[in-house]
Amino acid sequence: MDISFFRRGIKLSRRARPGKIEQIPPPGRAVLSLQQGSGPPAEPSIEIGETVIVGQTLAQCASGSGADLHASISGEVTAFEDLHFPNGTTVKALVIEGDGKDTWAEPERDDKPLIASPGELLERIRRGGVIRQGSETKSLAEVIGEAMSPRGYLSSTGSTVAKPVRHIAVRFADQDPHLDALAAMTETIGDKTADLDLGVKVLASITGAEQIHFVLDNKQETPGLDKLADDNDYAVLRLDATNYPDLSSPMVARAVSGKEPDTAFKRVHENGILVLDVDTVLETALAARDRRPVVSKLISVNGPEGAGVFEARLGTPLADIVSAAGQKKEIGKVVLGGPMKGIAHHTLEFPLTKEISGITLFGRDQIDMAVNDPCVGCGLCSMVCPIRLTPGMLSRYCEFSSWDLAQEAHLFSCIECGCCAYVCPAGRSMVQFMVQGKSELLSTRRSES
Amino acid sequence: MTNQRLVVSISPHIKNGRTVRRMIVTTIAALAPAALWGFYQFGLDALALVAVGITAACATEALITRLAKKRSSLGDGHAVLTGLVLALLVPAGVPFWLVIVGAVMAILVGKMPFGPLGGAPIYPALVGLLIVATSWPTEIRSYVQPTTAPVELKVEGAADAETPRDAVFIDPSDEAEYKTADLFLGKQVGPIGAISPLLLLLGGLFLILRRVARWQAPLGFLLGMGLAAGIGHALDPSGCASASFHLFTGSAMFGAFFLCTDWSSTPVTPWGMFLFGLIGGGLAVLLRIAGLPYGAVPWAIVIMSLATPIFDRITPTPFGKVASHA
Amino acid sequence: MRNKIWFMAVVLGIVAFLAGLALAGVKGMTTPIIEKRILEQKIKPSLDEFFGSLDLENDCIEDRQVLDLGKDARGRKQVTTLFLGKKGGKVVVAALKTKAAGFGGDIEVLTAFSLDDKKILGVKTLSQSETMGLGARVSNDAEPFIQQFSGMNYSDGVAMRSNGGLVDAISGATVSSVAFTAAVIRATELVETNVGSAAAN
Amino acid sequence: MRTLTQEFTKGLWEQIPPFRLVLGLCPTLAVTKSLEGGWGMGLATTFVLVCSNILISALRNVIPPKVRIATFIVIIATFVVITELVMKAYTPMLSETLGVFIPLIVVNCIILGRAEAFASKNGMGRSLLDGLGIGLGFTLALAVLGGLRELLGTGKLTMFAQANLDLTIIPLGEGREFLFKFMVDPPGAFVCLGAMLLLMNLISERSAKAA
Repeated sequence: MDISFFRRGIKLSRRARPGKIEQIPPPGRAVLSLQQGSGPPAEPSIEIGETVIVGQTLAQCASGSGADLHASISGEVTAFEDLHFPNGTTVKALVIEGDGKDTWAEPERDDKPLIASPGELLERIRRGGVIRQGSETKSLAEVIGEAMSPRGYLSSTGSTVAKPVRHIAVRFADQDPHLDALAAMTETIGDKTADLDLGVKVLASITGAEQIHFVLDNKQETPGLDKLADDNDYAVLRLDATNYPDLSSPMVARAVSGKEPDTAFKRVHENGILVLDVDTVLETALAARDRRPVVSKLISVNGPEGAGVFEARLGTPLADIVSAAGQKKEIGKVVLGGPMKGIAHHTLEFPLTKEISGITLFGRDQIDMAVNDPCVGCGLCSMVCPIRLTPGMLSRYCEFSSWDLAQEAHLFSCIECGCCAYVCPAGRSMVQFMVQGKSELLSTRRSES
Repeated sequence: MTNQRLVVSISPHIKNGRTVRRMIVTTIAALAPAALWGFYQFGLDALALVAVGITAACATEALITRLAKKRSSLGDGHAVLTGLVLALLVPAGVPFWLVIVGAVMAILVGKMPFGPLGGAPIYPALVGLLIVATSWPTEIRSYVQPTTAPVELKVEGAADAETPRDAVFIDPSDEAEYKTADLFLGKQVGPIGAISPLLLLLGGLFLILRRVARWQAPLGFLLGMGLAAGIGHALDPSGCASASFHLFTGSAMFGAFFLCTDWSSTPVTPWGMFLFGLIGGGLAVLLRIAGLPYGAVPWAIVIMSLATPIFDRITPTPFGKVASHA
Repeated sequence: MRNKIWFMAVVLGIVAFLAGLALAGVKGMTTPIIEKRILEQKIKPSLDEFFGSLDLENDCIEDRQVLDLGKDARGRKQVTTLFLGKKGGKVVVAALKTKAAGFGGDIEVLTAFSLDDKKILGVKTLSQSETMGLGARVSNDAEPFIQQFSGMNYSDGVAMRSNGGLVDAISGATVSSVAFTAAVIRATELVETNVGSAAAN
Repeated sequence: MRTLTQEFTKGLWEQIPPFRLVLGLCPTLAVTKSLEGGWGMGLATTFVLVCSNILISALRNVIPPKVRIATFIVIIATFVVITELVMKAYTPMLSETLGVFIPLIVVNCIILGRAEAFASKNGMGRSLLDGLGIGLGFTLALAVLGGLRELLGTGKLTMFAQANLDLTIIPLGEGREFLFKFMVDPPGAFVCLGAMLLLMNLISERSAKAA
């Protein structure tokens, strides 16, 4: 049964683990968006016509708050292109025509990165282009900065007190059990445990975190990780990933600290808990030690005909990845991310960016359209809402523009996990109402202040 | 694979396949055993009454949607459920026209003015039932002796058969005549679908297991009735029958599992539902002790339904908020 | 001038005075008509029914007495009207109006007594607001519950069967039946205590 | 400025009190159990309305503005008590049917509303027509509502009980009092009122479309 008596959230079926990561060869042409994750786009530091090699910096973040962008294939920068994101924004992208040689830049290896100062390490992460994955994709350096001293944010209570980061939780499975990039990485982590350890230590050194937690799916068998945790006194926490959204940041934060963080404005990390995905930690290690930037990405593909976990260079067209997964039939819907929280896109002619952790494909016959009938008041949404809201009422407040009531009913605490819409018998697009309500409220607030 | 038309919509992109129609069909299925028992006990008359009730409800809804030039809402099955619940809550001896008027009123007054589904402040079937019950108080009490009733207490001047509750109200010493097991198994006089606490309990548990209904309201209701009756019985055994007697007679079980768990007319938050049930159950016993001649449970639930917006304000503290802040 | 206090007081005073005059006039004209109407339309038909066959010497509507019942819980004065019928110069029958709280409000009952043989001649509901089809059956004269009072000996006291008396309740309408009986009991008590002195007058 | 005819007719449809002004709902819901109750209440209100309108209009230049409400209430109350006494004396059955709602005419918003909004600003002739129009509109609405409820509820129409002018439209079986008691119960009043509002809105919507 997908709804439990005693537990909020929903139960999703687990996919069979593919267990193996397939490599996708570097594409002939890579399109690299200047914006990776939320935040301002980076400023290009090269000219059209220049020849680049893998790992060479293409664009730098202007304000020092974002993450740099690096070439993912070697070749010639031929053009700036407009890239249409699924959220409606248009961002400039660099196009590299590959030379087929895949020449890599020589890494500047630093064997003892932990000696470096926290500021230096943070700068290496930023220059390495590390993006925090998960619900809010954003430059890791920026996330850490925010967690350590929240600035510029208007909190719901108006307080802007700095809180030290006390816990770092490393997630070894995707939030959405239909995605399995992280799980596949965890299964094949064997030789990378040293990297993982280093990444964790680098992060702890930057933030001064006291406790590291490994958050694993309870079905994962991870002798290497267990040993690592034992040796270093890291806490291991096993959760059932099929209990969606138990692996989302606020739920993980509660599981590791025993305290519930305020989810309003996605400020989970302000409560002194940093929840990161394992790939982010590995990238951190590489950026800190080898100064090797992020140029490729693990991606989980899930479609009616083919599924698998692939490692592909940034900028690879999604269509290539999808056909590598064996998908041939006509597709009705493309979702960037998992089925619960991913964003539908109107085309597969879109390059792989750092924020895409999976692709979910639906055949024409598999599409669930929202019917948006009136709420029948069954209350199932209140039963599953992990944030203990009353989504049925909230969606009606938003539908009929009762913004004050919506805010009183803690609209901003909603994490948009989609559990309410998943169970809604009237087929209401609950998440849409919430997102719309939030943006409406924020824009009024902005125009008022 | 290029140039296809792809669908764009907001997350989540999967659903659990739950539809209003399926949930209503589940509810009807959960009512089926109790209804079948009623047909067995009261014969073809009962079956005919149920058929008439369902037909009248569906016809009224179809007519209204057509007149209002709206999309027909018959498909979700709610009209069927309304007619069924209404017919199951009347005794088998009522005239056909009474059930027809009740079903028409349920849809016309109780349901359609508030939108096809989801807006009704009071359970539509109860609106219909109470309209006919107040309009024809004598006819609504046309109880029929069931096939297997072991106790037949006849009170002079009463209708054809006397419900255990009426008999005990008139003479508290009659309570000893009714064996709790008989009452529980459904060997008693009463409304067509509400005489078998056992089958209603099973149906209700089925609903709860299928997550169509939640457990808070039924538990609260049964607890409320049990507590109120228990206290009343302890204080004055001749004025108030025992808790088990109250729970197993009349439409107590029916109310707990099928009326307290309605969607729009009951609260949605856990404590709201529990308190709704608890107070409703206590109120039902009070109404019975006060001698309301018919429909103590329906009335109690209707009264509580009017307070649903208040109960809906008892929301749990959201994740990460301090309790006092809410 | 219109905003001066004294002017306001004067205008209001004049208006109130004229209104008072008008009301006093109308009240004086209508009061006797109203009283007569009530007696004739509500009490007389019942009294005729009870006493019609007795050939009373007097008109009991004319020979009515007002009984002071003392004050109720809220300190309001309570009165009722006693109707006496004479034969041979002697008071032989009496009737009076009493009330008791029923299920939906007060039930008002007119009870007629035959004083010689200490029997109830009949009872009649003057007003009630009980549940229709159940408690409201007390207003039906043909109801066995109402009929059973006629001819009942009241000197030993009237009581419900559950209290060891002879009165059977209407099934399903115990509250109304008890209230109705309570009103009759009250009437018997009043007759017992008051008619002796009334007859002497 | 309305013509004198319009001053009278506006109360019959355009500003018919319970439906358009949505005023005086308390008696509308309470006394419309029967046709007789409806028109009786309506006429009693009309009488008070017309009398108070005329008197207030006549005194409008004398009454100090600061105590006008108090004066209005005294005048209205006087007429109400006169109405009550006269009805008790000459139409006792009707008076019993209407019960406490006759004294409650004092607080009927229609009357105070017309006094404040119309009679205190207009001449006696216009005030009379206004009071008459609004009053008759109120009577009409109450009578229709009462007739409908009584017909559905009991199958009868009591024109004037005192004169035995009852009509039995739908004969009932032996020993039965009610056809559909819900309609004469208070909730039935809400349902009927709602239905009539719906009807009024449909009609005016259609006529607005046609225009």
